[in-house]
Amino acid sequence: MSQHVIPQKVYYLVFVTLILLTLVTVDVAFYNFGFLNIYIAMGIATVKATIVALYFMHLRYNPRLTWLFAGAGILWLFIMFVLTIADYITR
Amino acid sequence: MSNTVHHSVVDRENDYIHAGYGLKSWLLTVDHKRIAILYLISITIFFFVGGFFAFLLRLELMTPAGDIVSAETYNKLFTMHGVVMIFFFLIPSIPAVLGNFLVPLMIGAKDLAFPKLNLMSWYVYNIGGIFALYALVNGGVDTGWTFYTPYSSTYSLSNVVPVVIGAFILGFSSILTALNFIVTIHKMRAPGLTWFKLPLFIWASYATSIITVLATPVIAITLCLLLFERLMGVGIFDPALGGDPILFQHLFWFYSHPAVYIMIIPSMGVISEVVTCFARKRIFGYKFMAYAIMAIAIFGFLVWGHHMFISGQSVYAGFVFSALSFMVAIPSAIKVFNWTATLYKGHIEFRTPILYAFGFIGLFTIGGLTGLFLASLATDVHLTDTYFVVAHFHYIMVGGAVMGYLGGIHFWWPKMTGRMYNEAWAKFSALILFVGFNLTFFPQFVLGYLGMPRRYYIYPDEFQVLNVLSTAGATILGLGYIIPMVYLLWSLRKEKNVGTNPWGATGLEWTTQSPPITHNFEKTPVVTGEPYVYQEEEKVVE
Amino acid sequence: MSNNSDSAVGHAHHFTDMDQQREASTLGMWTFLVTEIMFFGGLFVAYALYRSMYPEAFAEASLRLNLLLGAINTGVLICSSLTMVLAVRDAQSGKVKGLVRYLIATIVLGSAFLVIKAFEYSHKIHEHLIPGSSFQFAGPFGQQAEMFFSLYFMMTGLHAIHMIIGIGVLSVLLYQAKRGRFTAEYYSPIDVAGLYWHFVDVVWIYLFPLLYLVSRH
Amino acid sequence: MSSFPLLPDSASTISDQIDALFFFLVAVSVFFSLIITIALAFSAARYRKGSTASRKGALSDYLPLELAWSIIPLIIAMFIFGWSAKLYLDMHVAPANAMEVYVVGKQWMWKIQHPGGNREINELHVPVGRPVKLIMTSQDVIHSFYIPAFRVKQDVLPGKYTTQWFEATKPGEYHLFCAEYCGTSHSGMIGKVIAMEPADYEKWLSGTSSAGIAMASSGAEVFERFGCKTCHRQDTGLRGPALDGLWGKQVKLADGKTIVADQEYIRESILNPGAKTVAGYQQLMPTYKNQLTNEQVNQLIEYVRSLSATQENQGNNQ
Ligand code: HEA
Ligand code: HEA
Ligand code: HEC
Ligand code: CUA
Ligand SMILES: [Cu+2]
Repeated sequence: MSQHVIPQKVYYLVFVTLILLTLVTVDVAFYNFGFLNIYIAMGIATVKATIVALYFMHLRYNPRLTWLFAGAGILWLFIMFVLTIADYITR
Repeated sequence: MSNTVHHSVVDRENDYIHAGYGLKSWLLTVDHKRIAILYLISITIFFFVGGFFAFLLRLELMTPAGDIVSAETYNKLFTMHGVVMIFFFLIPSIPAVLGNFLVPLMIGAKDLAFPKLNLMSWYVYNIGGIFALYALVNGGVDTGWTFYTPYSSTYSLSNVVPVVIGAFILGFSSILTALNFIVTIHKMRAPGLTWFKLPLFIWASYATSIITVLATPVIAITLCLLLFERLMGVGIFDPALGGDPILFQHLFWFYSHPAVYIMIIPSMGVISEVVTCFARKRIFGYKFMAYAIMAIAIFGFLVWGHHMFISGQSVYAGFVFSALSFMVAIPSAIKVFNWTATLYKGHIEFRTPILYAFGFIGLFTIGGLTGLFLASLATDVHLTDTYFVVAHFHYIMVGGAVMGYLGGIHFWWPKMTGRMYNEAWAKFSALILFVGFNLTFFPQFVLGYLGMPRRYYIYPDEFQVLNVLSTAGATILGLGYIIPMVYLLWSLRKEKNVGTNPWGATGLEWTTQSPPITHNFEKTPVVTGEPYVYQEEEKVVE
Repeated sequence: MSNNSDSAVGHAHHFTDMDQQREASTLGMWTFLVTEIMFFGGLFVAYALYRSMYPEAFAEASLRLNLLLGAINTGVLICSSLTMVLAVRDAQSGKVKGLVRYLIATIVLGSAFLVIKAFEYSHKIHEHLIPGSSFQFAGPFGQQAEMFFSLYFMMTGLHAIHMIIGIGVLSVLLYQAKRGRFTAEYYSPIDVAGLYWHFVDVVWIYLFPLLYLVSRH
Repeated sequence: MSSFPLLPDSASTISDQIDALFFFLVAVSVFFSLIITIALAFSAARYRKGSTASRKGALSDYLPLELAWSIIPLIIAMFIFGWSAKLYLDMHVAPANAMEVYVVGKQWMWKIQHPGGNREINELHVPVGRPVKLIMTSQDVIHSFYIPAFRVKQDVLPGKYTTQWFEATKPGEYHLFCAEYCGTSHSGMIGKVIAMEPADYEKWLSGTSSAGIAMASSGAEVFERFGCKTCHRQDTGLRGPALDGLWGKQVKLADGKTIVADQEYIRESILNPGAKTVAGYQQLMPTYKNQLTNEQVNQLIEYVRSLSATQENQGNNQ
């Protein structure tokens, strides 16, 4: 694992992006895109979560094993989600 | 650390058992081997508590009418039996006892990665246990171990809350152990010990830990929601309040089906070690065995809906879950065949552990094959919620997992204690267990096919003969569990009478003294060879 | 790379060196975060299901949440993530003073989040929006709206508990940092606590649009 | 201990088919168990330690063998899956001409009502040779309606309808069990299914004391008594949609979706009118959740359905 000290600038940049995306997500919520609303909101949230993970949580500088673990968590959440909801929409 | 006593003049021995004296040295220990012993004690107590309930159940079922206990008591008996056996005995059994003891030894490490966390997990386990026991003395709980809503959330008048809190707390104990194993296996293997040189028991512990980490949090949150609903009177699962009871079943089985593999995979690991040791032959298809374990662990997550074929789940979801259930049977098939092939052309030595292994293979096969009856949609409609299911899971959990656990205890007992038990008694009790087991549970397959529903306190007369057989078997079975208690404890009174490697087995745990020293190895071992290199003839290292 | 295994603190007896110890604790924390994903995951599944079953009620009920406070809290939390990551950075470079300063900032911001949350909760109590027998919701969707609020309180409540635990952990670390426990060689506890803190932030990143922004149009 | 059967009665059109699959599975299981047992016994006897049998050519790896015993079981398993899925689907789709019977489960009894109005408790009379579809719901917790001799079972849920169907082939009395644990007297929630020759069944229908008022007419009464007519009948001014011709039609909802007006929909409309609003209407209708029993809801449903039976081509309901 690399104990890479990341320049402060990166962190401030990430911070500003996160704040901006928060404003965007609030603003966008006032327009109606029909069924797309939820996808847009979740899309923005996912972008935010990803950059938090990559930079604040240093995932980007971590070994592949850490990626595997983080990925497994998300994949399993997805499995639970999809198979459960699939039951309801095919009733 | 404080094991500097070994060169003192007093006649003290330099092993983990003698590394410190007094209760405090045990209750505050961070040595994985001592924690394993602590777990062994807790788990054994719960096993006998659960077994006692089973015995009362069987007694009641001897006659069609309700004569020994009341209906409420009966319902509490099978609930507490299931809860205790599953959550407090079988899930922690092999991981927390044998796994704790062996994982660091087998990979040549001094301890688990987080020793304090390990001790904490034992305390957490016991706190969970106290809640369950509190519920017990306070009148018990009657929801069935599955806690189906809305019965558990709204209608049941029994102690749902403490039991659910107990199970919730217990979950953290499993998670802590699993997390510890994962990190330890990843980060603390001895130099040269690559993944495909690991003993299969380590693969099994790893796979089990992965399942635990991914599944247990889901039951935790599900139980939280259940508590929330029950305490606040809001609707999450109760349709009268706008909720959906099937969601509970989805979340519950998302955990509880993988949990059945938490129970069986460690046993499979034990059996792999035992079979190759007493066949004096390398395990057949090592890599397939390792992959099969991982495949069971992963695909085991995709089949939970097979518990819900008649629940009102969609037909299409039923198809998917059924097909996947059949697929998950394939890696299990590989394991059974490979054990069998390992024995072929071996030099089989009939010591006690392999008798348990034979029992395991046979009974697990029957249990697994009857799982196919249940995975098959149309037959499950008839068989679900009957004694066929009860027989299926006891074949796997008692005939399989518990046999594997006992086999493992017998295999590593000399390592853990430095003593050999009386093998004549041990073989006798293995036989008793096998006979008693089949007499108890085989009739239940027939009962289930005839249509006797499970969780029935009274039943129609025509089912009596088979029930009497089952009860008779349970008595024999109970006896079979008491004998090992006696001769194992008895063995402790003897002199230390085994060397480093009494079975002539491979594996790092057999290269250090019995019982091991606190730091496991005088010097960190370096691994160069493959696992399970058994020579044509046995080489007993003394 | 530090491999000075005889540093002031030193690795625990069962590890071979500092690197192994640090890698173990990072991997341990990520594994723990996986369990957290699944833990919150159960709630998210319930939320998704009920929202798709009762879309109108959820839209209606969501309007009763205070968007301004929610948005401010999101900002507060993001700020606290920034100060946290800066604390880790100073720990990495052995700047104890900066570490202490940023830890304090993180704790203050985390507490501010909780205070604002407490305001929101007390408003809900006034408006009888606490699920249970006293729940009142005018309009046709009473029961389903109650479901929304059940999930709202479960999700934000659980999140708040995580925040409280996080603040507790950071306070202990602050105390230790002040006493000079951490060096450029040994700072895994800070690193690992940072991971946890950011994860809690990520959960909120999802909770905010799901709960506050269901239908503002 | 009068009798000691080893095979259950088989008394429905599906039961023999299930048994065929069951015995196929038994054969597969016996086959594999025997292979394993024989192989184990053979090795145990021949290759025990110290025996002189030759171990030449002992293998610890052989890919073709591994593949063989992965793929052959997989093929067998998929075959079983296909077979059982086909049967399961058949068990799910009731024939169109099925006679419908309403079942309400509650702790701890079964309440049954035939369309003709006959009610029974813990007994279900059915004619042989005619498909019967059960429309089931529960008043409290989950139950499960299980007739072993017919090999059918289905959970009965509160707040929702589930269905199952069967066609009895042999007159006789069969067990009826509640198979989902439902509390103290779960094992007492049992009864009888009495399959009768059609003629006997007709006789039974007219002979029982509860016979007479058809469900639809009871429903009409409920409709009157609970004031549904104030909004749903022409002569009082239609504040809600007219219900004539509603049954089985596609209903357009306010959110743009459409839904078929079946038991489930009508039940929801009555008990939870807020859930789905008909396009073009205000959400005016009060909930009847705590006022109507499950039986009354069932009667209302039969009533609404009867409105369509008489006015088959009334056009759609807006
Ligand atoms: C350790 C525990 C354990 C294990 C390992 C299993 C393993 C399996 N289980 Fe079991 N099961 C339980 C414990 C377990 N189960 C419990 C506790 C319940 C009831 C819970 C409750 O309701 O209270 C249950 C219930 C249960 C059900 C639901 C029944 C119902 O309620 O309606 C189903 C349905 O599919 C099922 C299927 C299976 C299958 C397909 C496997 C497979 O993994 C088995 C695979 C093994 C083999 C198949 C044998 C070896 C293979 C061969 C010898 C080769 C031949 C193979 C082929 C031809 C494919 N189980
Ligand atoms: C690991 C899991 C495990 C284990 C080991 C067992 C072990 C046993 N089980 Fe268990 N069982 C379950 C898990 C397990 N069970 C589960 C999950 C359920 C479902 C619960 C539910 O429906 O919610 C269940 C349900 C269940 C039922 C069905 C109840 C019902 O549906 O109404 C029955 C009935 O025969 C039964 C019997 C037995 C027997 C005879 C044993 C025997 O193997 C036990 C033998 C052990 C002993 C007998 C103890 C040793 C002896 C003593 C302590 C001395 C006793 C003292 C005197 C005799 C005075 N079990
Ligand atoms: C106060 C007026 C009112 C009363 C009283 C009332 N309803 Fe309604 N009902 C409505 C309105 C308005 C709608 C359309 C809006 C909706 O779907 O909620 C409706 C819709 C329905 C529907 C769905 C019709 C469709 O076309 O899809 C059914 C079925 C129904 N009601 C049955 C009943 C029954 C049965 C009762 C009595 C137990 C009853 N209603 C009492 C006003 C009323
Ligand atoms: Cu009703 Cu069991
Ligand atoms: Cu399962």
